[in-house]
Amino acid sequence: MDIALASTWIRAVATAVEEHRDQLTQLDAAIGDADHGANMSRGFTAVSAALETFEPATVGDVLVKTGSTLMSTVGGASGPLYGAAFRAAGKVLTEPSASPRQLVEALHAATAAVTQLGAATLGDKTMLDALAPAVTALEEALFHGADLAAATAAAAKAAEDGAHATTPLQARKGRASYLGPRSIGHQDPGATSTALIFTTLAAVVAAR
Amino acid sequence: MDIALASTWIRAVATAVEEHRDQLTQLDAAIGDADHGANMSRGFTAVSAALETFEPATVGDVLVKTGSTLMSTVGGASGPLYGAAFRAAGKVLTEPSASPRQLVEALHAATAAVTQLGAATLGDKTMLDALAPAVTALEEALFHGADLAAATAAAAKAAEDGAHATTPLQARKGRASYLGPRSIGHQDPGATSTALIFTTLAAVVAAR
Amino acid sequence: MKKFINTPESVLTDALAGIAALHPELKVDRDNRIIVRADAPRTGKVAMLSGGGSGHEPLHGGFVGPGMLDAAVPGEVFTSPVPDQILAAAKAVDGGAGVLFVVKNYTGDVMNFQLAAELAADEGITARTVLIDDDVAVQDSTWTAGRRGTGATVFVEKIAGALADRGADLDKVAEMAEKVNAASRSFAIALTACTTPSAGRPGFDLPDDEIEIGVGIHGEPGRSRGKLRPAKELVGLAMNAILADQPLNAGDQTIVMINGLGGTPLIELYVVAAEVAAVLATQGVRIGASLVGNYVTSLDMAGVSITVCRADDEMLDLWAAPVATPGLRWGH
Amino acid sequence: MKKFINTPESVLTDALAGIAALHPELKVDRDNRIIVRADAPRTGKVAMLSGGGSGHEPLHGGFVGPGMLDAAVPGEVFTSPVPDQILAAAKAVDGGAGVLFVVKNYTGDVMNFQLAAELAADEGITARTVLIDDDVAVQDSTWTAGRRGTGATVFVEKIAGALADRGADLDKVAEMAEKVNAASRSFAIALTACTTPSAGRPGFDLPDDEIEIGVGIHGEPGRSRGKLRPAKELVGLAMNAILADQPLNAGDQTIVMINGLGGTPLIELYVVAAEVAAVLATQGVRIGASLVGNYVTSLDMAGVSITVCRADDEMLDLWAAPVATPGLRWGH
Ligand SMILES: Nc1ncnc2c1ncn2[C@@H]1O[C@H](COP(=O)(O)OP(=O)(O)O)[C@@H](O)[C@H]1O
Ligand SMILES: Nc1ncnc2c1ncn2[C@@H]1O[C@H](COP(=O)(O)OP(=O)(O)O)[C@@H](O)[C@H]1O
Ligand SMILES: [Mg+2]
Ligand SMILES: [Mg+2]
Ligand SMILES: [Mg+2]
Ligand SMILES: [Mg+2]
Repeated sequence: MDIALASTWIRAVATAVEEHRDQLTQLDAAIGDADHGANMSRGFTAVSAALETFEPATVGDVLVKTGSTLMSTVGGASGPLYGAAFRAAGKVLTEPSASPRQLVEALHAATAAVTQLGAATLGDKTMLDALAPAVTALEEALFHGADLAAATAAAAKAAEDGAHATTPLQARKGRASYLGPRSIGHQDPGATSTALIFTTLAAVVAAR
Repeated sequence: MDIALASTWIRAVATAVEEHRDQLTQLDAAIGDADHGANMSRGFTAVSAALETFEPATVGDVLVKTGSTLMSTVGGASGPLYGAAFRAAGKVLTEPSASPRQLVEALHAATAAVTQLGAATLGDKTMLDALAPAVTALEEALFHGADLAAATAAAAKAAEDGAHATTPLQARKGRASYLGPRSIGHQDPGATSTALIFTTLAAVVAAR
Repeated sequence: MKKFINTPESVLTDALAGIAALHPELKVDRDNRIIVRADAPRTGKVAMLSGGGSGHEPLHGGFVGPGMLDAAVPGEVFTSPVPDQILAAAKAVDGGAGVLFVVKNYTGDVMNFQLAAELAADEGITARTVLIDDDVAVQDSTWTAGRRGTGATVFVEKIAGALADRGADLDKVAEMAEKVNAASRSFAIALTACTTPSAGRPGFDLPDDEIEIGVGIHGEPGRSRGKLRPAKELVGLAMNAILADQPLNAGDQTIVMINGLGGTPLIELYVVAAEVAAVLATQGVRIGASLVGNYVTSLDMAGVSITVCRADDEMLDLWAAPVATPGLRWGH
Repeated sequence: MKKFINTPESVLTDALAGIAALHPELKVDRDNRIIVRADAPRTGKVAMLSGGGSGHEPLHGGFVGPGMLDAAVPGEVFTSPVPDQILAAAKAVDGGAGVLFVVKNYTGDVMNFQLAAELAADEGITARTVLIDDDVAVQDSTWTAGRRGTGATVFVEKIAGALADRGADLDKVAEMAEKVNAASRSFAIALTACTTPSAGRPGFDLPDDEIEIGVGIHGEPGRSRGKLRPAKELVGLAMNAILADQPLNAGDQTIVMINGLGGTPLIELYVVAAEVAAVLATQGVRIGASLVGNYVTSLDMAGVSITVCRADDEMLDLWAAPVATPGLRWGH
């Protein structure tokens, strides 16, 4: 992954978020407070604007800028979490281009940042339930010799599966946890937006 | 009309008001504040209760008691107006029984009381538009030799016609006047309750 | 209908019980349905008395206390109080200096207070009445019942109340009340109709994209309907009506109220406030004091009324004077 | 969706413009989206800072002023503020004695304030955080995000704010804030869902005869649904939950808040107040102070929350101390 691809990815996420804005809001309305679409949209609109004039020297610069902007504009639970995730990932990628192996490391750092800040564990019905399996899938695919396109496709599939798998879970973190058993039967909005980020990654890598 | 008939009449009005409560409220909702049904119901419920223990010596006592009770319990525009009307009518009837001629006089006094307090003129789309024609019809019928049953029936018909005739009028008094031209096309609630009072009178006289 | 009530018939008495329980500084006479200052009557002080239909809270019961009203007489929801009730309140607060009736110009209120004034006179109580008629949405002509009274009532009760507190006599207090009323204009816009407990359904039907322009505080439909528009345009409409009726000059001081009708979030009232301030700023008009919140409501109606009072220094000074009521409180 | 707004995106900045225009006693920094006392920073005084998603007005911006908050940081509607914003506010009000962050226990608020505290520490500002978690509708366990913060926030901001005003140091102020929070319990019932400007439709669908029991102030559905019942029964339900969690004894003093969620008429709040007072009276519990009105709202939601704080004499004394904010004002 080079700087151009990273920028293309993030901008494509912004577009995807706009397209799925209502879906994210509806999912959040069911078990939260109906703002996840607006939050992600506000954040990535700001990110797009920020990247416009930004001159990154490394792949990491793109991701750190993305994370910092999200952290300063989103608010809510997802703002600090995505902010910390992108910032942590970016800090790992200190070159103008990153190898697939480095990308995996960066995503491990992102996962660690989310876990540290949010204190969620797998199965708590959060974005982690999409993020963690996606990273594992990426790593395994690469380990088995897949190229980046195939590996990111596997990661995207794992993220989507992970997001879908949150439906029967009872939330134990975030706003949805207040619902107790009533949170069961709805897909987690944050896991859904995480899946979106990975499907977008797969798409831009495939299109390259 | 004797004391018994007067009491029967007022109690029958109370019943009729209960039956038409929703209608009166709906009419008032259209051009007022949706409380005429509740107002009339509250007032005549109190009147029924008051008459229960009351020992009238004259026909007028029944009507004065009715008016005073309405005045103390209804509020709004209709409370003082009906209160004053019944009180004024009652003050004319100082005997245990009243002749048709005396009844006409009492109703003239009632009309005068409403006009004096409310300052409405015919065509202002108020209860007066039912009250005044009813009194005129009663008087004319008696003048032409009708008995009380026929005369009160004529009065009831005139009151109902008068109430219906308020529909195309633009209100110039009371709450409906604030609507200006938008008050056109709705029947006046107060005129409707006045018609109810006269149809009830005709019914109890006929049933005697 | 979804409401926190026990029965539609008991709303007023139940609410009075709540006022009695939580406001020991007020005396609530539940039989007569009157709310009076615990220290009433105050000898030698002009007593301020107001009332009207319930459903407009905090008006009027929430404005009873030092510096404002001595008594409030709440009628049933959207229904004027009855003369007996008003008389009982007048008796409870008259301290020998007379009673000022602050009456919103609705036929029912006017008649019931008039009958009460006659009864009071019979009992040797001097009562003067000031009619509040600030609603520019309603045409004032000999062919109508005249303008309705709305937001200006708060200004009148506060300012005349402060003057009464300072020991002015009945004529002076009444004169000030009239002056404040004459200097005030209001305009209201509703997004939804309200539901009275007894009717059980909204007073009128509004399509999803329509609003009532010039709505009354009893939930009466306004003079016209229109499409929903951005706040800036709606405020423009209201301010045009207000300023057309009483033009203001650069340098004029005002007291401004951005009033929620009961179902409008405060954050929206501040959006409206910003637009009102912008209109006044372009005219060079100064906002000397303001209120933003629910003061004269129409049950659960989503809507806002704007009241602008051209205030002289004395009015502003009286406005700033101490007041200690459940609904308005400062300086004590 | 019918709202007095210009665009869904500009609600917060437009409302801040309104606050700026009508409250000269507050400084509004529209770029940073913070509201601070005009006389901030106050040297040597512990600064009180709170914030959270918008849509709960007057919380928090309406509680900025002498005797309560030094700064409020409003996020977007129902969305926590961001760390930069919180940091900017902390810098604006720190008078050298440190800053107390009053944070409602929601994941987003907790994380954003935590990040802000780290940033503040980098700049040499001492910040302590008190988490408010009084909502007994939510189970408090290691398996959940813990209880939500709601009505107790007003009590904490007022009482700790008064203590800060009296010159107490950061630890003392924080300790008092924790004590008030620990002594407070809340429970909310919604009759309708609220509509955020960005979502444009109600957050949940409620049948005409159903209510949400234990609803959250961000319009989150509650823990269960039930049929609408008379006010007395609904209050019984809420008070059972509150008293089961923190039993009160005869003779205990309390501060009680009957809070409207934004779309509930005040007259209904007083009906509820009467029932709350009746429950407490049967237990011999005294109401030392109370608030009835819209203080912690959820936009246009029709609903009510009840907060009961077991208060000692010091807390009652601090409650009664002067306060001068747009939303709470007395004694100055
Ligand atoms: N502690 C946590 N750890 C990981 N993810 C979390 C945590 N809390 C919440 N989330 C995620 O954040 C999402 C909600 O984000 P959003 O709606 O933008 O913020 P808020 O909940 O503050 O309104 C949830 O769907 C969930 O995936
Ligand atoms: N000035 C008036 N003269 C005669 N009748 C009037 C006058 N004003 C109002 N009314 C009558 O009162 C009726 C309304 O009564 P009601 O709804 O009980 O009181 P309110 O208008 O105070 O809510 C109107 O329909 C009208 O017939
Ligand atoms: Mg959310
Ligand atoms: Mg009516
Ligand atoms: Mg009425
Ligand atoms: Mg949120």
